[in-house]
Amino acid sequence: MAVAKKEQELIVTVSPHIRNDETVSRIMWTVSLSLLPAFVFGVYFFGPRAVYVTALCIVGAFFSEWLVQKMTGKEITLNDGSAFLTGLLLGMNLPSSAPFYIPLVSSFVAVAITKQLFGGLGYNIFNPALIGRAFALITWPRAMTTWFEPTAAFVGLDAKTTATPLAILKEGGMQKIIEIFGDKMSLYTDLLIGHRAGSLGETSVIALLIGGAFLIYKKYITWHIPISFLATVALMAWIFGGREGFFTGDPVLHLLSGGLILGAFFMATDYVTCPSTRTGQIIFGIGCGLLTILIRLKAGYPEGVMFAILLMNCFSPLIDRNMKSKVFGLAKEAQQ
Amino acid sequence: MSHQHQEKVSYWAIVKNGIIKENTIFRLVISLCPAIAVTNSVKNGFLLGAAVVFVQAMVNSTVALLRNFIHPRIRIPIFMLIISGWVTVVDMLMAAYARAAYKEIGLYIQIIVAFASILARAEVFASKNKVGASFFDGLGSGLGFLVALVTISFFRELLGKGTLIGFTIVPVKPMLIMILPAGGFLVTGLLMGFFNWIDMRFYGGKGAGGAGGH
Amino acid sequence: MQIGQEVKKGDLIGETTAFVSAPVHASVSGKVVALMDAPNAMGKMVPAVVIDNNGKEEWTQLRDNPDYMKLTPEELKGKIKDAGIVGMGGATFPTHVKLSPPKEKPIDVVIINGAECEPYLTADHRMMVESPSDIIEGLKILMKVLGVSKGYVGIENNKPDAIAKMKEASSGEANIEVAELEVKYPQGAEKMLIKAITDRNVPAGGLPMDVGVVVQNVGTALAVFEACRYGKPLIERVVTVTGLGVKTPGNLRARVGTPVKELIETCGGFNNSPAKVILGGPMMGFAQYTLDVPVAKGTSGILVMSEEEHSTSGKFGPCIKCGNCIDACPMGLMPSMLSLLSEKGFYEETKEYNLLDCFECGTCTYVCPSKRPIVQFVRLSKSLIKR
Amino acid sequence: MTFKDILKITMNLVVLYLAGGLLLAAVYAKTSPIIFKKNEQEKKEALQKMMPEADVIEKLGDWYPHEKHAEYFVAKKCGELKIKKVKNEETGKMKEEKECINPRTIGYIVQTFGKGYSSYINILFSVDNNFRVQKIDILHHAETPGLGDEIVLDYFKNRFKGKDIEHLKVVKTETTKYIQAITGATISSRAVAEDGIRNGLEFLEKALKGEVKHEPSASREG
Repeated sequence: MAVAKKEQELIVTVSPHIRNDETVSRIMWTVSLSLLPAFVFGVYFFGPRAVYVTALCIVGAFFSEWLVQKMTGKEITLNDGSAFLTGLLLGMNLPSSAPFYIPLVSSFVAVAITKQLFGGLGYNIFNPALIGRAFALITWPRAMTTWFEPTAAFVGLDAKTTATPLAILKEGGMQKIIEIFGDKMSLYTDLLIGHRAGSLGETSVIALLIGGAFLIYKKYITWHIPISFLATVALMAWIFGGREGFFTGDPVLHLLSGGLILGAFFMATDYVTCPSTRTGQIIFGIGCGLLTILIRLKAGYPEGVMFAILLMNCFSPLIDRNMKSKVFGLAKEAQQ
Repeated sequence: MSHQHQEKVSYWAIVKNGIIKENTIFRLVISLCPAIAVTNSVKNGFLLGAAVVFVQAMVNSTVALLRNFIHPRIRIPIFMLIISGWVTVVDMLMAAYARAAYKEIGLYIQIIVAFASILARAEVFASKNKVGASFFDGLGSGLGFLVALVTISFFRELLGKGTLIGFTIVPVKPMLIMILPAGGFLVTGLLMGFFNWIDMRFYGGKGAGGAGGH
Repeated sequence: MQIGQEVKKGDLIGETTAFVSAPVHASVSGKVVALMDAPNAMGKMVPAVVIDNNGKEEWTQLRDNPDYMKLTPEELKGKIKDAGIVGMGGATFPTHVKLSPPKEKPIDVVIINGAECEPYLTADHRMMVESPSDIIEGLKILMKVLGVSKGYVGIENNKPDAIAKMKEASSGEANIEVAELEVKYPQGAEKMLIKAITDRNVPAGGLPMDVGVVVQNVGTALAVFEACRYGKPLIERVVTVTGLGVKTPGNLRARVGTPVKELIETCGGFNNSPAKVILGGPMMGFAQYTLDVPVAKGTSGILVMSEEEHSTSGKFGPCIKCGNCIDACPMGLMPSMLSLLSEKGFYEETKEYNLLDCFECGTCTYVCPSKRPIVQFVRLSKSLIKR
Repeated sequence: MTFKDILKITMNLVVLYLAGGLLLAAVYAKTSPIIFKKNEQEKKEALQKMMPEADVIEKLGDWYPHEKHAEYFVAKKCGELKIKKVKNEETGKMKEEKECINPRTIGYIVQTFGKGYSSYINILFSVDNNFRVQKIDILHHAETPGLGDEIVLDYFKNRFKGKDIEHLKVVKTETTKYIQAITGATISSRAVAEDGIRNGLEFLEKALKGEVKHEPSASREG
């Protein structure tokens, strides 16, 4: 046994000498996978256009990532899955009626401007997919608020357009919604399954919850942001949501409609743009919830999840800075 | 960078310096508020730029004329007095003789008083140089501001309204965000990046850096 | 010491007058052939005495003392000091120093650390299974020295055999308790162990004695017993030789000073293609460039890792702020921020994130999905900040 | 600081403020009459545009929608319009002056404010004797470009023609009976039609019936 011979080949590095097998690309692809059920439901309700819009987003995201990395002479990192995930999330946040240029331009804004110009993966301040959507919403407000009726998806080009439940709520109040959906029970059922107008991936609450539960089970996200976000929305909707006075709002309606579930489980929990500490995440979630309800009830837009998350993204570094995790041994001293 | 220009420096060089090397918006990065606020159409950008050229040239000349008379302790208040005086003059003249233009940008004329660029030129150049040089420096930096505003508004109007100076180029409204404030930030930032890139690529990045201001 | 001098096992070959240090004894009998500098586990050159083993295994005069429990604490402490006993978990802090707390810090608990300090290592485990009563005796001596009435043995609950043995050995002792601990790295770190067993928080920057606790390794307890009972100095220890790169892994009782090469050969030599040889554990151990490094008093393991087993800290990605390292950090720090600040050169700012509380356990680096060398960044900051 | 410094600073300030004041005074003296005249003229033209057939437009009073100062006017047509030549006493030039004989009211012009999406929209509208809207004009607004700012476009303004108080109601579906909202800008549409014009019309009717107390305008300014 030539032990000595081996010596030259020994690798000398500093500790630790072992790593677990988690990688960034595995995280990205797993999150993408968890969006699959919601996407399938979106395709079921909104038809081939859903696939078309999402595919354009993903292509646009890949192209933008490639372009900027090529131009800046960086390593091309298309296979880490982050561009794919951004494209997919963006697609799921667009209405299925979006004309071809919306997915393309907004995915460029999302990946090239929001992410790559700020330094690439890990350095962006804002959630790229949401900035892409915000850009599209402000730039093409009409196209971005034209919703196809879910049942008309397979009929063809002359799909009927309709309003989202939150838009109806804002315009006509609770009676109007119940008038349209029948009764409260069928309203809730429709919302839960996703049989309503909206962005193509945000409608099916059930499918989104399956994906969210999968992510929590895989420990890729924790309960902190989604639960504090949803709880705040529910509480605030109950207190301030009603037109008859305090404590008359319908929290269930607010929870099930809009992009709330998609936002709370998949957008607000974006690693890069949310706080890293648990306390910070709870504050972040509560902030998102408050802003969402504020926008839904008081501002011009019927839905506020997107702007709420983007606004809270600004505060993430600040929250992290002030909510440093409790250093072992210091905690007790501070309490005394 | 020294502003103690000698006599031999030509007036043209001073003007060019103001337009390119020390461009208010793209190089010195000051007076960004108006660069974003009024640039949603080329017409507005040009009008405000023109007003600034006039105010800057007059302020610089006045400051240079009085530079040996002003006590250094109170120079900033005196500069402000001179600036606000000239701005008021422009405001009243426009209100009386250029009604159409005044209706468009009258609101912004009065805030020229608060432009950092004007006070900055008065302080760094006019208070140390002769009247002639100062006048041309004011002209140059005013023109630089004008050029920047027109450049920004060119892209914003074209992308946001599909028009240029009011004439329709593209028959649809392509990107609404461009004529909103957000578009102002985007275009200004991207242009700034573009000019920085040119500077680094072709001139080795020797241009002036700058600090923000409004 | 002089070249040519004959020594016997246990002879004092290195003496010290400094307070925080311990004497060194010959681990073989034979002739001193060289006084030179040799590499230690960290790769530093340190003074060494080279003894040519004459194979006679002659012991120096040992003072057997069956009535060791009747000695006064001061006498016991003297014996521990003379035996050159140090912390055998890896830190090699002289034991007698640990046993001399300042008056204003009364100690009321002694803990024997049976939680293996790193994955892969099983030396402590074997010792507890093989000589439980000696360890308990060692603990009793430690308790007597410190005048403490409560002793614990902390063992992770994935070692039921060791727990059973230790419980059996301590069954007669009312004031000794075997504590079963959750399995997690770094459970064997002093502060974590104290928290788990006594629920006391050692203040940041403080020592266990600040909360009235002294922690000793299993091996140390054994050595204490042997020193007090038989007068045996610390010249050997149990070393785990393991990893996919070694043929027959196992725990060896090895003399201090044995070259690593010989231990590996004893275990059947290398298996397929060893990539790295590490002294200590995989998380905090030191990769070696030569196999001539000797086993030291603190060498708890020799880890021979194969190509597929180890990781080189080569290419790494940007921090995606997933927070895995924050969850993992036993000290409750924010390793992500420490690494980011260090990466960008903000070394002073890392102090704001409690850089100095990091004991470099490496957990953050282990869990990082971007494979960032977080610990290395921490070490860089530590070396560059003004303290 | 020496006495000399103090003296110099005082001198600086006195001289420069005097000079500046004189310059401004001179420019003001020259421009202010022109500005005043042009403002008046523009206002008159704006009102005239609201009711081109009117010969005389007179101010009836002030009112304060959303705590903002607004005015309302009556538009009259003359039975006969006499044109006299009058000598201007100051300049000595001859000037034409109209005299209105047998005026009859043909409508009203009201300035009003509506709370829009991001601004208070300053609106001018005219109604005929039956309180049906004739014309509307948006004097000032800061609504969202591309959406709310379409309130200034003719297609929207034309939707108001002939509407009375009952039909000044915004609906989102296609309609000619009521006011059809601008797609995607319901709030701005509503601000103009309901908060602005309908409110103004209600006020006008009350004011003409004498139900409105005239508040001293001074306390409401600013």
